[in-house]
Amino acid sequence: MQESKPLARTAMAARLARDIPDGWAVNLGIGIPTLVADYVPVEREVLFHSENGILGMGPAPPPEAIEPWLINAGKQHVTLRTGGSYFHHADSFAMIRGGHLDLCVLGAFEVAENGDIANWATGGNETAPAVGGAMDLAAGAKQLWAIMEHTTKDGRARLVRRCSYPLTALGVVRRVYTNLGVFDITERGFVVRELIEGLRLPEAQARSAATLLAD
Amino acid sequence: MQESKPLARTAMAARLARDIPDGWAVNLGIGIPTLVADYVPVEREVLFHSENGILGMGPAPPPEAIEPWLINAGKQHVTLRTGGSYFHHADSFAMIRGGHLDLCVLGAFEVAENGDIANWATGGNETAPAVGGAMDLAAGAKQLWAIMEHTTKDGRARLVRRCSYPLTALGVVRRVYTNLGVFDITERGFVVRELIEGLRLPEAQARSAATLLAD
Amino acid sequence: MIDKIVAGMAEAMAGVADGAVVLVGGFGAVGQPDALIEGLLEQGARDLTIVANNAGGGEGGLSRLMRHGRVRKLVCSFPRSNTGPTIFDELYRAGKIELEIVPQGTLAERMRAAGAGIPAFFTPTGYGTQLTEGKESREIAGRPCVLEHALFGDLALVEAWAADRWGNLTYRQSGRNFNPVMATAARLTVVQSQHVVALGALDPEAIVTPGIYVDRVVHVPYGDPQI
Amino acid sequence: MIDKIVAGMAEAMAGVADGAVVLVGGFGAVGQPDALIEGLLEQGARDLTIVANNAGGGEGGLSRLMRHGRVRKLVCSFPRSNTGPTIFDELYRAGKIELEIVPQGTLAERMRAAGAGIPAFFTPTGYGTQLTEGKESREIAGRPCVLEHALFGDLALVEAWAADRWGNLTYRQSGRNFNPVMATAARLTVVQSQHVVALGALDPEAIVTPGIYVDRVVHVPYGDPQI
Repeated sequence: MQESKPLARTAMAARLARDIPDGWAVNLGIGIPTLVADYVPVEREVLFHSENGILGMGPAPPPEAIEPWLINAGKQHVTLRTGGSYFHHADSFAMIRGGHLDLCVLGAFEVAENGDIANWATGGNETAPAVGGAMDLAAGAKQLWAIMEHTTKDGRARLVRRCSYPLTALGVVRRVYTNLGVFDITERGFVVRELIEGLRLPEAQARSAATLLAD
Repeated sequence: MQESKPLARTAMAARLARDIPDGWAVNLGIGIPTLVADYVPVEREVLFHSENGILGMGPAPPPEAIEPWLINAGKQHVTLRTGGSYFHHADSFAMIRGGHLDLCVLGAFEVAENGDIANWATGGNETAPAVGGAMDLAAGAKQLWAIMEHTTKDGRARLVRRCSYPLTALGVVRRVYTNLGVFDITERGFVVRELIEGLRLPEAQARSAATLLAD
Repeated sequence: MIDKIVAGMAEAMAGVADGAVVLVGGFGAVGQPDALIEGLLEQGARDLTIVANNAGGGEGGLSRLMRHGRVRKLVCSFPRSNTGPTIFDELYRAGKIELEIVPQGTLAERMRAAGAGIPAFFTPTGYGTQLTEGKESREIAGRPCVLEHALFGDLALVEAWAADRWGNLTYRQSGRNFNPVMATAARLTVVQSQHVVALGALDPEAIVTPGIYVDRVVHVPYGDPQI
Repeated sequence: MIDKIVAGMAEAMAGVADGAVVLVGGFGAVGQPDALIEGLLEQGARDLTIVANNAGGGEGGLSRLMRHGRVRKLVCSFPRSNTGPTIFDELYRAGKIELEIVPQGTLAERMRAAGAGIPAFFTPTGYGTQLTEGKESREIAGRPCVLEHALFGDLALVEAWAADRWGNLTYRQSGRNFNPVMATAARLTVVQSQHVVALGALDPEAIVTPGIYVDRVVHVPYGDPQI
């Protein structure tokens, strides 16, 4: 039997990028989601949105062409595509909260079979909690996809029946991309849309804490 | 005894204009209030606001210099002063509702001694009611001054104990300018600040339906 | 490639259903999407609810739509015209049109709320008046307020000064008025624009309506509003 | 004549009281009113509540204010820095500063509400999470929502790109962020601007903050944010 090889983060991002159609307005959360932009071909016009007031973000500039006044929500230097625009924070979140983004992609600690997502706090007390725009994005976008490793470093499942970490939003995740496959959230729970090459459903199931239904 | 001569509308507007200090942001309602702008000397920088998205309105242009895209809330052609700006209707009313205007001047059918104002409907059914921005302005400006004839054409008092017409807002009027004088609204009711030349308090009182207190 | 510019009015109005709630921009004669209203008339949708600041004047624009019996209800702040009696007046007196009067700022804010994902908000405007009778009220921070709900459109008709193929828009002077707010508040936002410009021709710092709010743009270089 | 340009920092900060709620613009290193924060430090007000998106990083800006023990409480969405441990972290761990976490969009909207005269609004953001525990909630149009209240400042510190003597402002690229919103939400709005220009030099169609929201402007041509 062939050993299956979990996707690297870049490959996960590339896999997700394939599913974003031309013309969508998309917000990418910090972490793995940010990598997605690199895998959307420029001829596909996807409008990337940033919470700090940018629509039509372009890729990171080369070091010699950095614009000091232009950063994304992850505080990285970015560029503006031709046709992009600037606005203030209240207008930016009006865009988010009003359901005008076709898609938001967030990293997560856990996603539950009922669509709940936990991505902002682990409940530990060592550092101050920090939510940023995650709750607004999760509640506001037309659809939310989560992208994350299938399990924690010590093997604990992240696809769960109910989240154990503090929630970000309730019942909002439509699809999860992991290093093992793609999983839709339906009324029946997680449905496997795709597994990486060589991985069989029982193996994916063994690394999950909720039932994975065959497509 | 000398006969007192009630002020003409233009004189009422001029009288009110004297009390607007340099630097105030002011919205003038339609009717007599609109005339006020003509009596504020240009060297006094008063920022006139218009509900349809203008701050820093200037006087009406001569016919040959009309800008077809620039009208005020009364749908009259106006100009923009150097330093003026445009914004949309929600931002315009945010400015009003948020208490950023120093003054709003409204015409009125009735003003009550408790500061209530009735200026939008007479209760008749012949035509459709029309409120425009009056309720927002009355509730939102830092202070509201009313300007109106002291009585109706058939002699009915407009300074009243309680309004009989449908209300625009409750307890908001600070001062009333009429063709007979200037009246502050205080916790004790109407207080006479000024009467036109030759008019004595009992004569003004006779044309009012609420008590006028001496200053 | 994103291209929201449509060739003609039929395409611009495709899919508008009977019973639609239609937000119509403009204030006075300025910023009125009259060509789109004409297109809506041609398209044939009936039983419409129109949300606009005014009730139309003269024979064009909203008046034409009303004259043809397409409007069931009008939601507006000021159904009165400087230019004399209107078709709306006629219909209203005859009991042939419903009217809901909303304070102008509340009207704007209810649509802003719809666009911004705020289902309801409290405002002092209108408290204690006929126009808020029956509405929930409470005192907040010492001021009595009423609860107002988001006002959504199925369709927004918007007049712009310049548009690009992404649907980015600018407006001209007081032509801005309700147009940018309405553009955010409808399921389908259709724009008539005086100018259609190349992508990148609009200053990113001066775009008033980012293209995300716009679905279709028709080039209608009609010139100046009537003086 | 209206002239909001003040000569120096002492004048800019005159009258700020102990216990003030201070809204501080900026996001990341961009649009941070660091010179004004320095002025506030000099001015000496204590027991401050700071409202900002972040908790400051490095040794400058908010960190300096915290280091000097002037901040009693921080209201923010993301008290974490890309650039390593912060002074805030230190104070927080030692129990020497209060923290209120607010979702970033709710933070922006609460200040927008303060500026716009909306005492409270319903939003789906945060419903059912720890951050809205104890808040009033209800279902509106099928979505569960929580009630959020307007967030006012006694003072707003704003960074702008260009300002004129009326206080009209423009911003630069992502330097806009919270600045224009905070400018509307405080009793006293003080601006540091890279450029001070003649009245009329700013395009009326592209002014982001009309001068009505601004009380004082200091010219601080500090150049670009740190890369």
